[in-house]
Parts: sequence; structure tokens; C-alpha cells
Amino acid sequence: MRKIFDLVANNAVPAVFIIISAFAIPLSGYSASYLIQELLTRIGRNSFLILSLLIPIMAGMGLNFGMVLGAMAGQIGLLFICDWGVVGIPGMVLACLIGTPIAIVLGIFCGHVLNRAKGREMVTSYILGFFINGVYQMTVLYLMGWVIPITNPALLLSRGYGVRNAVSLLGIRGVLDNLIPTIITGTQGAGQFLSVNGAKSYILMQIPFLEGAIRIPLATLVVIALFCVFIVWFRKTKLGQDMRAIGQSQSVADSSGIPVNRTRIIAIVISTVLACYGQIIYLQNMGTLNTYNSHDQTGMFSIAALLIGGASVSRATIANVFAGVILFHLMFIVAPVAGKNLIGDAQIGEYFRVFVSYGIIAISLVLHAWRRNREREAARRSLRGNKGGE
Amino acid sequence: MSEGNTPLLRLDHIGKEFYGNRVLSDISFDINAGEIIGLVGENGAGKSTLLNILFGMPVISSTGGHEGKIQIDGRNVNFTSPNQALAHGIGMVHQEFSLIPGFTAAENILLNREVLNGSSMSYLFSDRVSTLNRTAMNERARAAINTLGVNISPYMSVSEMPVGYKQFIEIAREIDRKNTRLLFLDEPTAVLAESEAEILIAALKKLARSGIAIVFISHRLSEVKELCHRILVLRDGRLITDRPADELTTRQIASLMVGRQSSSVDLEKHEIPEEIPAEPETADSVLASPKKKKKIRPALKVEHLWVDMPGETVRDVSFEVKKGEIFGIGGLAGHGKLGIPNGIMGLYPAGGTVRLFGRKLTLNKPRAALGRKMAFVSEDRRGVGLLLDEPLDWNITFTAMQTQGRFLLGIPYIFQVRNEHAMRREARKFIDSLSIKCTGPGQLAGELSGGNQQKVCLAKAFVLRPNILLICEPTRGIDIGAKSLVLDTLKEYNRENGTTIIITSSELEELRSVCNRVAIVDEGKIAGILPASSPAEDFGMLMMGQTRHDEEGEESA
Amino acid sequence: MTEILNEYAGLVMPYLEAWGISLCQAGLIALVVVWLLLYVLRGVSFFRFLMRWYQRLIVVCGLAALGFWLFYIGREHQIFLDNKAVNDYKPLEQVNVSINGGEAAELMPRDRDMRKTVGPEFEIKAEIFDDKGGIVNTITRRVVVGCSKDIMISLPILAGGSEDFVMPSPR
Amino acid sequence: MIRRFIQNAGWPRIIIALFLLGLFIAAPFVGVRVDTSLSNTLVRFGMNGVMVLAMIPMVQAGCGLNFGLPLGIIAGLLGATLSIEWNTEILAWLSGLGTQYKISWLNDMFVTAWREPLGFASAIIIAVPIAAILGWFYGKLLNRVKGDEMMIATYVGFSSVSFMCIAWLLLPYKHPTMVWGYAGKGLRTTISVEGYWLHVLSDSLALNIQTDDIHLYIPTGMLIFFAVMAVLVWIFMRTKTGTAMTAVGSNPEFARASGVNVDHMRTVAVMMSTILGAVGIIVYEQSFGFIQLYMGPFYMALPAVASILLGGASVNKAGILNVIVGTFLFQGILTMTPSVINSYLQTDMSEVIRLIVSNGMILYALTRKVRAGR
Repeated sequence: MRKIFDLVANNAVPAVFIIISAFAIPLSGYSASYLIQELLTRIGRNSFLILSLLIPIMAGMGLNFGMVLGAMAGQIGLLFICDWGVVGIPGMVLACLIGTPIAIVLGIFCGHVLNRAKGREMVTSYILGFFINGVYQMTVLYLMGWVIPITNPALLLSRGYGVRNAVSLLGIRGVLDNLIPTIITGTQGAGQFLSVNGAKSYILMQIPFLEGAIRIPLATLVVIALFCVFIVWFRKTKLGQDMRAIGQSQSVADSSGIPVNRTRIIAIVISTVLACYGQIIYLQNMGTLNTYNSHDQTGMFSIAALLIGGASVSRATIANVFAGVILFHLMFIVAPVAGKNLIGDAQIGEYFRVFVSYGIIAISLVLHAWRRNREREAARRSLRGNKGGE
Repeated sequence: MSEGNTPLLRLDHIGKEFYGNRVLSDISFDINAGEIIGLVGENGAGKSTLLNILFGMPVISSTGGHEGKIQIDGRNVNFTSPNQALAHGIGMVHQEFSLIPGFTAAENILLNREVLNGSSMSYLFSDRVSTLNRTAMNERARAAINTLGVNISPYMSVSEMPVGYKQFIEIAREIDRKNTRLLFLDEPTAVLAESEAEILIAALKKLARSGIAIVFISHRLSEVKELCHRILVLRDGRLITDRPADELTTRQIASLMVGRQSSSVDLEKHEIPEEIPAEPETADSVLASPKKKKKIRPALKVEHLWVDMPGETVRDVSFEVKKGEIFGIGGLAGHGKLGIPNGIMGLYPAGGTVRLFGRKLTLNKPRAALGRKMAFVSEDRRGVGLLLDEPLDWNITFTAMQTQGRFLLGIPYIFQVRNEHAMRREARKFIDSLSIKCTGPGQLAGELSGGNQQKVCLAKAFVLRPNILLICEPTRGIDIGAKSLVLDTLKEYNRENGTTIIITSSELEELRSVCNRVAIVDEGKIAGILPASSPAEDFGMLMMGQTRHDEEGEESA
Repeated sequence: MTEILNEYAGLVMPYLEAWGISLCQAGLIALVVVWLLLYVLRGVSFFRFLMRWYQRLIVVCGLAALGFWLFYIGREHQIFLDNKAVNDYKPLEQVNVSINGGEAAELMPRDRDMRKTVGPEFEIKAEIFDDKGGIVNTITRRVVVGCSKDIMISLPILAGGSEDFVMPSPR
Repeated sequence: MIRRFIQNAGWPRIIIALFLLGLFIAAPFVGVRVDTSLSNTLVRFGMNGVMVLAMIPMVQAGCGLNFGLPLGIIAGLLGATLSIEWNTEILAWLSGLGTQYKISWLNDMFVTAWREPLGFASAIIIAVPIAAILGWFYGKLLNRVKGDEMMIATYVGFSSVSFMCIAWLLLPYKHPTMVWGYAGKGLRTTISVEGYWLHVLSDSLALNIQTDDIHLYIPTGMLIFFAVMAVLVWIFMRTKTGTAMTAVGSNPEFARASGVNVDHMRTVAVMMSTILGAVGIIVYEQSFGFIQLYMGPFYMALPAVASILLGGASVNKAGILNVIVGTFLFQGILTMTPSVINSYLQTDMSEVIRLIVSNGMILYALTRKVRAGR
């Protein structure tokens, strides 16, 4: 009975989303190939960011709302390569290289702050995100071009310092996605998609009954796959084991000599650095950087997607990430059109998905806290049952 | 048992004072390899302090270290952290489980000592990026478990284990440490069923034969006697006895543990108003025959009470307290004596019947208990007893304000504002009468010393003008001067107002000196109720879980 | 970037010269000083330092080098193509210039155009026409830009056969 | 003495107070008028004061900082929009009431003359029960998630705001000044309250001196309203219930042992917070002049939270003085930084300073060691 309840409780969120999507997809009237194309693009764009959330969850630090710190570090890296005019894959890698030390420093700071606020890591990291956003804005808006050398006039505001609101990332736009140009076509008209945007594409496979063609961001997917391998490997290391131990019981881990605070900081640093790379991958797909807004929603959308994938505050797997990306973005794509077709107002679908993002986080948090309090109760009860031999 | 002349561990005149409060003095004994030592003593006899010293716990060094010398293999050592003790081969199994529930047995046994595969990355970062060698880990865990002679799969998750298994995993963890030569076990059998305890004892004997010395701390004297070669009895911070186990009977051990000069007991007590009834009156007969009520009517009558208080479970308790009596509840920590008053007051889920002057009390509702003019002083002064961040007058008058509507101005149920003037006046009255050392009623309760905080708690209870006063651990954590003052206050209050007082305390002597009768709780049940003047060893036997049956068995054997 | 580095080197070198030690010696001394610091602060043994901190140092240096290399190979340059009179060189009647075999730019006299390239060097191919539209000459050259951002190529000088056709960016 | 003062006030407060003082001193030198600045600060103080006040009950009852303030704001917005939607009906009903029950002063003339205050009052009267209901559910929810209140409050606020975004589009509002002109349905993003209850509080009894030398405007009515609310909260916290609430926040176990129903007290506190939030936003709107719907209330909790913390409150202790000091300091900085720093640096750093100060303050409060014994 309890097992069934747990099964339902653990998978209720994805199930609801599958049902919503099942209704909304026909309403939207999108073709399968369009949806698959969009989903593939979004998987490539967002999965890395979401994967960066896994490690703090493993270490029992909850959802790392502080991942926006990493996103900001990545953006600073991108701003520099834009200024220097480094393009293509070297540009992306260089942006990562520049972003890494910034992300590490921010991560260490975040880790120390969170160690001071044990038990309320989430709200603290959330506010920390806002705080660092202030510092980031000060840096980018006032110090860049004044103290920090930025010379490219295309980047700077007309007043001579501060970075413009929108920065074009033409130089690295889609470089990773199109590194290995790959498409899937239907059996019909295979030839006409052989070259897309002047680049020769490699046809991966032909699927009958598929209309049109689907371009696959193969290199991005490979990077994400490598990252998944990294996480699987990381779980097997001593460090991963220590994090799992800390996640389950800080006091036991501490008494067995595991450096709890240090390990927690490492978890946050890793998450922040990965979020930095994730943001760079995300922006290379988008092609433009909204200097002051791009990172705003990153944390919220990534967390919502992870939760929709069936993860909870204390447990998340790689499968949750991909289930989450697919379900969340499926709704993202179809909700406005479905809303328009249903009620005649696209705005409603727009608001609906915002509501769903926040609502799902709220519900997950509530369920987590509720379950935790109930488990505490149950643990107490079991203590009674075991005492003595009655 | 000893091999050669140098003992494994030698304690030489160990002593310890906490803020002028002596808890250990002049403890000297040796432990040889392969020897099993039973360490017994009441709560507060100094066992945990002794362990803390041996393990170099920060509590000791931060409070000025200890006296005397500790030698391992004839060399002086002075540990400043538990890790140093571990490095010298001293292992410890705590009373509370220190296991990670979601991990397997092997993962727990090798926690933070995992077998690692080598990795080239480990130089760049640290060993922590090497992967775990699970096959080797499981093998090692299996070996450690096998040493104990039990059969537990290393793949089994701890959360799915019965409690007894967890205890074995804890011990296996210490055994796995390659250099472990001396193992301290703090009440390892407390959570075990009898059959499990037998397996454990067999395992420990096996372990000792392999050359590991074991110090076994337990309140189950029959087990201690069965397992140990030598028994050390600790009382009031002194080593009373160090004798081979076969020279002592459990009764002797018990009396050594609690035995004290009877002169220390203040036998001058005021008379109980009426005689305690020879036979417990059933509630029905009290209600059914109103004529009888003049003769005997217990102030408090508890029947088949169970309380679900974590760590202090009460299973089935029945007793009666006469009006005007001071009734003591004693027993070892963790056996449920604290659960009784907490349960009666409704602080923890409870069941059974509690009658107050013949009328049934609604359980599980603190408000109901308070409404019946019962007052309660919690053992958890800082957690439950006080508002640390609020001034004294709040602390003293709050309960009376909320339950009796005093210290308020305005119309009841509609609009009532607190009467700060009255609150302060009341607080001042108690500050004077109990001589609470503070700057005034406006001082925050958290800033007072332990003894004065306890007085505030008493004042809080007195303000309620209770018919029955339940007090838990009135003297825990306060200095000697304050101790006698608190006890005297209680006695005086009882004498002046005729209030029935129920005191729960771990200190038997204290109970015997204040109370008329003392009930001893053992494993969630009343082991017996004795007049305070009974010999100490009778209390000791009740406390140690030595029922008449055990005793007879021993004598016949 | 390089300028900044030179600047820092310029700050340090005079001191080194004044103390009479080479850059290599300075590096070794720095290594020992760092170890001593770590030894005092965290009790890191020299062996451990060599095995861990030194390796880390190498990795950090490697990453920095990788950064510079990426910067070098990934940098995008604007190549301004200029067909104006410079010194004694007269503008060409018509010239079609392509860079790295890309789309050709057609420049009339006094024209200026811009092409973008990525990487430290590129191949420029200039087809020079006479006023009747016949090809007079085709010149192919490899040009090294290095780390500098933008350059201008003076086509008249290129056509004139001189090697000084690379000029600073007009901006 | 000085050390004690510093200890009581806390470093962040002193630094920010000195900073604000510095801004006021520097103002004349960069051509910013002190009197105008002070007027602006007072206006913003009055606008935001009640919303900051809404923090007190929840903090005192141990529910943490009310990041879920948007819930109360939504109730306020509903009250405000409904009061405009039904404005004519309400006024007609009132004068009808006068005729029906022969109340001589409650006539058309009175109603017309007191149109705006009556509209304002109706907004509050509609908002309060809605807030109470929402607050009740919200309180029940927070009781189930003890220990995680703040994070959940944040997201309850966010999701309720985004839910209301849909509702604003769908609710059958008809009033032409509020709905989109072209569609005839769906509320506008900003709705002017001009002609309804614009500045009803601000301008009543206002002190307005606009001469060549002095530009002083003191919104006396609004300040009095705030003072009344503050006194009400102050009195409430001294009642039997208020005392119990404080004890619950200070030590829930103590309160339980003293026969107080902890969950009930927390629910009452959350309801009060929500109601105060609803009233607060209506006060804000009457001064601001517009009702901001849709994502407007989204981040409104943060300034209020930052204000009370700036005033010296901690995560589990707050008083009226904290509200007054904190709101004044915070709004002072918000008013002064754009004017003074902009004139000095020629840039608008106010947004960045607001972000850093407010979130830094919250962060400071969150990372402060909680006193032992809890």
C-alpha cells in the first residue's frame, strides 16, 4: 500500500505533464517533425544547465538556486571573447576557460555562505543569486569599459562604459550545434536537405513517414552525453560517495571524519562551474546575449524542468533531467498555441506556462517539506517500536 | 589474559572538574589485551566523562583538560581529538547509531575508509577523485562481519535492517579498522532483543580471544556478569570496585553502584497526611461509593499509561499519588521516567487513564492538564522550559496568562491586553522570594545561569498556584548551592501549600532525600514503588532490571 | 593581450636584472617560496607539493597556454582592403580580392572594403584588371596577422610588389 | 556606551544610516534639493510602510520572513479593481441605504462628496476578507512545511502571481477604464485610480509648501494612516493572542507546554500578514496612482523584507521600531541614490544599489547564527 502510494507520489508530476501534453499537442496543430526538431534543439540547449543541478542535490543541499552565479560567470566569459573577437569553437572553449575561475570563486563564496545557513540552503542560495546579480550588474554596467578593459565599441554603451543590453554572439552562434551537421529526413526528398546554410550535412538516417527534415545538434548532444558519463563516474568516486553520505546524514559523515563543510563547498563549486558551461552552451544556441536578463530565468526554468522530470529536492537522476527537459519544453512549445486555439488568446498559454513553472516548484517544495516532516514522525515512531523487546 | 607486563591501556589517577564541579577523581586501572571489562555505574557516575577523556573529545580540552596520565603500551598519550584516539587503536561504538540509512552494510562499515582504485587524477586533485573498488570493499566488509560470527550480507541496505543488525554493523566498522585493539561499547545491548544480545555477547567473546580488549558498558548486570572478566564499578566519579566478575553477584554490583552511607539521606521528613492505602483503590469504587471519598482519594491516579516520547518511551505504567505527598520517579536514563510527567501533561502522544482527584484527565492536550491546575517544570529547560529570548516577567507569567487569564486587562474573549505592570510585579515577587540573581524582570532568560533559570522555571510553575506540581530533573546541570536551594524550595512549598509534588530525577539520593515514596521505572514500566527510607540497594536492584526472578535464579545457581 | 603581458614583463624584468637573476632562477625561487608558504600554513611536505601543487601549477599553466592558443587561432580579424593612393602607388583600375578563397570583393579606385577571417594567418588572392576588364596580374600571398585585431591591406602596394602592404587598421 | 549602541544597532544598519546621512549632506553640493528629497522619502515611506508592517506577525510567530507577501498583494489588487468595477453600484447602494433607513446624512450629496474616500474604504473592505481567506489557506499550508517556510512562501507568492495573470485576463471585468479597449475584456496592465481614490490618503491634511525657496510636501494623511496601522499592530502584539504569538515564535515548545495552540497561532499570524499586505498595496496604489497588475506584484516582497531587516529585525524577531527605521532607511536610499549619485556620477546606479543593499541585507540576516537553544 505504502509502496503504491510512494510510486504515485514520486511520479505524479511527470504523469500530469504527460496528460497535459497529450491534450495540448493535438490542440496546437504542430507537426511531429516540427515538435521533434524543437525538442531536440531545446534538449541541446538546456540539458547541460539542468544536469549541473544534480551534484548539490546529491550532497543534500537541495536545489541549487545559486546556479545563476555560474550562468553569470559564463556570460562574463562570453563578453570577453566577444570583445576580443574570438569566434567559433575556440571562442566557446576560451569563454569556458575564462568563466571557470570566476565560477570557482563565486562557487567558493556561495559554498561558504551556504555553510553558514545550514537548513535553509535553498532560500539563501536564491537570495544569493539576486545579490550576486547586483554585483554582476555593477561590474558589467559600470566597471566594464572603465576598469575592466573592453574596447569593442559594438559592445559598449554609447557613453563609453558599460555593456549594451543585447550583445550579438554571431561569432559563436550554433558552432557547437552545427559542428557535426546531421539531419534526419523522411524518405521523401532526401536530396534537398543535403546542404543547409551552405554547410554540407551528413544524413544520419532516413525514417519513412517523416515529413520534412530534422537537424540534430549532434556535437552538443555528444557533449551532454560526455557530461552524463562524468556524473556517472563522479558518483562512483570517493568524493561522490562522501557527498551521498553527507546528503543523508551530516552528523554521521562528520563523525566518520569526512570534511563536511569542505565537501559541501566542492559540490557547489562543481555545480557553479558546470552551470557556467551550461549557460555558454545555451547562449551559443540562442545567438544573442541579453546582458542583464539572460541569466534571470535560467535557474528557475532549469529547476522547474528538473522537478517536472520527477526529481525531488533530495533525489534526482539523469533520467529525471531528460524527462524534465522533454516534458517542460513540450509544454513550453505547445502551450501558447494550444491556449490560442482553445481560448483565442496566446497570452493565456504564455502565462499558463509561467504559472506551471512556479507552481511546480512550489508544489515540489511543499511535498518535500511535508514528506520530510512525516518521515521524521515515522522515524520517531519506529524508535518506539524497537526499544526493548515487546 | 595479560601478556607481558605492560598493559594495553593504563589510567593513572585520572580526575576531572567541570567549573569547580568534580565529576571524576583518582581513577586508576589497567586493561590488558584480550580482556573484557565491564564498566558499570549510575547515570552521572562519570562514565561518559571518562570516555570523553579517553577519546580526547573537545569538551575536555575546552574545559581545562584532565588530571592524571593515560598510557598506551606504557607510553604517555594525551589526545586532543577523537581522530588521535582512533589512530592509537581505540574504537568506540556509541549508544546512538552512527550509520547512514541509505548505504549498504559494506558502505557503512568502510565509511570514509573506502577501498579506492588508483587514479592518475588523484595527484592533480586528491585521492577523493579515485573511484571506489566495490568488490574489495564488500570483501573487507564481509571479513569484518564474519569476525563477529553473524551472517549479514554486505549488500544489504542499513535502512532495511533490524536494529540488532545495525549494532553489529557499528561494531564491524570498528573491527575493520586495522589497528583497533581496544573497543569501547556503550550500552550495545540496550536496543537488542534477548536472542540478538546473546549473539552479540558470543561475538564479543570471540573478538576478545583474537586479542582485542573490550570495555563493555551496560546496565544489564546479568549480561555484564556473563561476558566480562573484570568489573569496574563507578560511583560519584570514583572507582569503587575493580574485581574479577566471578567474585561478584549482580546484587552486590547493584548495591555497589547505588550504595551510599545512609547518613547522607535526610530522613527527617514531614508526615504524610494519610496512610497510603494497602490495596490500590480502583477508580470505579471511588466513584461508586462517595462515602469512601473522605478516607482515601488519590490526588493522581495513573493507569496503564503509555507515552510516545522519543528516547523515553513509557509502556505501561500505573501508580497513585496521595494528596500532599512528594512522590519521586527514578530510574535510568532512557527507560521512560521522563516520559511519565511529559505524557501526563500532554506534551507527547500518550494513552491510558489518568485521574486527577477522581476525575479523568484529557490526555494529549497541554491546555487540559494546565486547566486542571497542574503545573509542569520540564527537564529540557532551554528547549521547553523557557523563552530564552524574552524577559523574565514573560517567562514567569506567560503560562498563567494563557491558561488562567491572569495578568491581563480588558474584557475576556473580546479584547485583552497584557498588564505589564502586574507581570513585572509578580516577577519581582518571585525574584525576591527565590532569590533569582538577575538585573530585574526585564532581563532575558537566556542570559541567566543554569540554577537561576531553574528557579525561573519553578516560579513559572508556582505562579499557576497548582494543585499538583510535576517536576523533571530539578537539579540537572546546576551547581550544588543552587541544588539544595531548589530542593528546599520544593519541600517548603509542599509544606506550606500542601501541594502534591511529583519529582522525576536521575539522582536517586536526591529523590530519597526529598520524597515520601519513590517509584523506579525500568524499560517503560514501574519496577517497584518503595518508601524513601528503604535501603539503597533495593532501589539499585529495581533500577538494574533485576527482577525477583533473576535473583532467585542466581542464588540457586 | 600580448601588450598587457609585455607590460607586466616590463614591470618585473628590471628588478630581476637589478638582482642579477634570470627568469628561470626567479621561477625556481618562486616555487620554493610558494612551497614554504604552504608548508607553514598547511604543513604540505615538499614531495606532496611537487606531486600535487606542482602538477596543479603545470595544469593551470597548461590551461593558460591553451587559452592563449585558442585566442590565437580563434580570433576573428577584420581585413580592410584599400584601393587608394598611398605614397607613390596609384590606385588600381579594378581589383577582385578574395580571402581564403571566400567571396571576392570588387574594388574600383578609391574603394575600400572589408572581409573577416579567423585565425592567425590567411591567404589573399588579388586579381588585378586593367581598364578594359582583362586580367593583368594575379597575386596570391599568405599574410600573418598574429594577435593584432584588424589590419588594412593596401592593394596598390600589394600590386606594386612591395612587402609593406600590411598597414594598421583605419579605425 | 558607544559600543553598546553599535552592538544594539548592528553594523550594517549604522553603515547604511551613515551612507544615507552622507547622501543628504552631499545632496546640496550636487544640486539636489534636500527638502524635495525628504518629501520624496516621506511619500515613499508612507507608501511602503504598511507592507513592511505586514512582516511583523509572521516573523514574530516564527514563520520567517514573509516572502509570500504577493499573496496579500493579490487580495489587495482584487479589492482595488473590484472597488472600481462596482464603484457606481456601491455608491448607489450606500445612498439607497440612507433613504431606506432614513439616515439623513447618508444621502446623495454626502456620497458624492465622499466619493473617493468611500471608494478607498470599499477597496479595503473588499480586500480584507479575501486576504483573510487566502491567508487562512496559506497559513494551513505553512503549518505543514515547518522549517521550510521561506522558500515555499517565495514560490507560493510567485505561483499565485502567475496564476492571477491568467485570472486577470479571464475574470469578467467590464469597467471601460480597466479593460483593454480593443478586446473589451481582460484587465490592463496598469490601471489608473485617478477619479476613484487617487491620493485620498496622501492629500488629506497634506502639508504642501511650494515656494521658490521651499518645496516641501508631507503626506500627513498617509503617515497618519500608517501610524494608525502601526499602533493597531502594536496593540495587537500586546494582547493575549499577540503575546501567545510572540511566544510561539520565540519557542514553540514552550508555547505548546503552556497550552497554546501553536498551529492556530501561526495561522492567525499568517492571516494578519496577508491582510496587512492587502491593505498595504491599496495604500501604495492610492499614492502611486496606478494599480499594477500581472507581473507587477512579483518582486514586491523583497523590498519589504529588506526594509524590516534593515531596521534591525532578525529572521525571528521584529518590532514596530524595526519597521519605521528600516522603511525610512531603505526608502531614503532608494530616493537619494538616483538623485545624488546620478548627479555626481552621471549614471543611474540606483537599481544596482537597490539590488545589492536589499539582497545583501536579507543574506546577512539569513546567515546570521541563530541563537542557541532553539
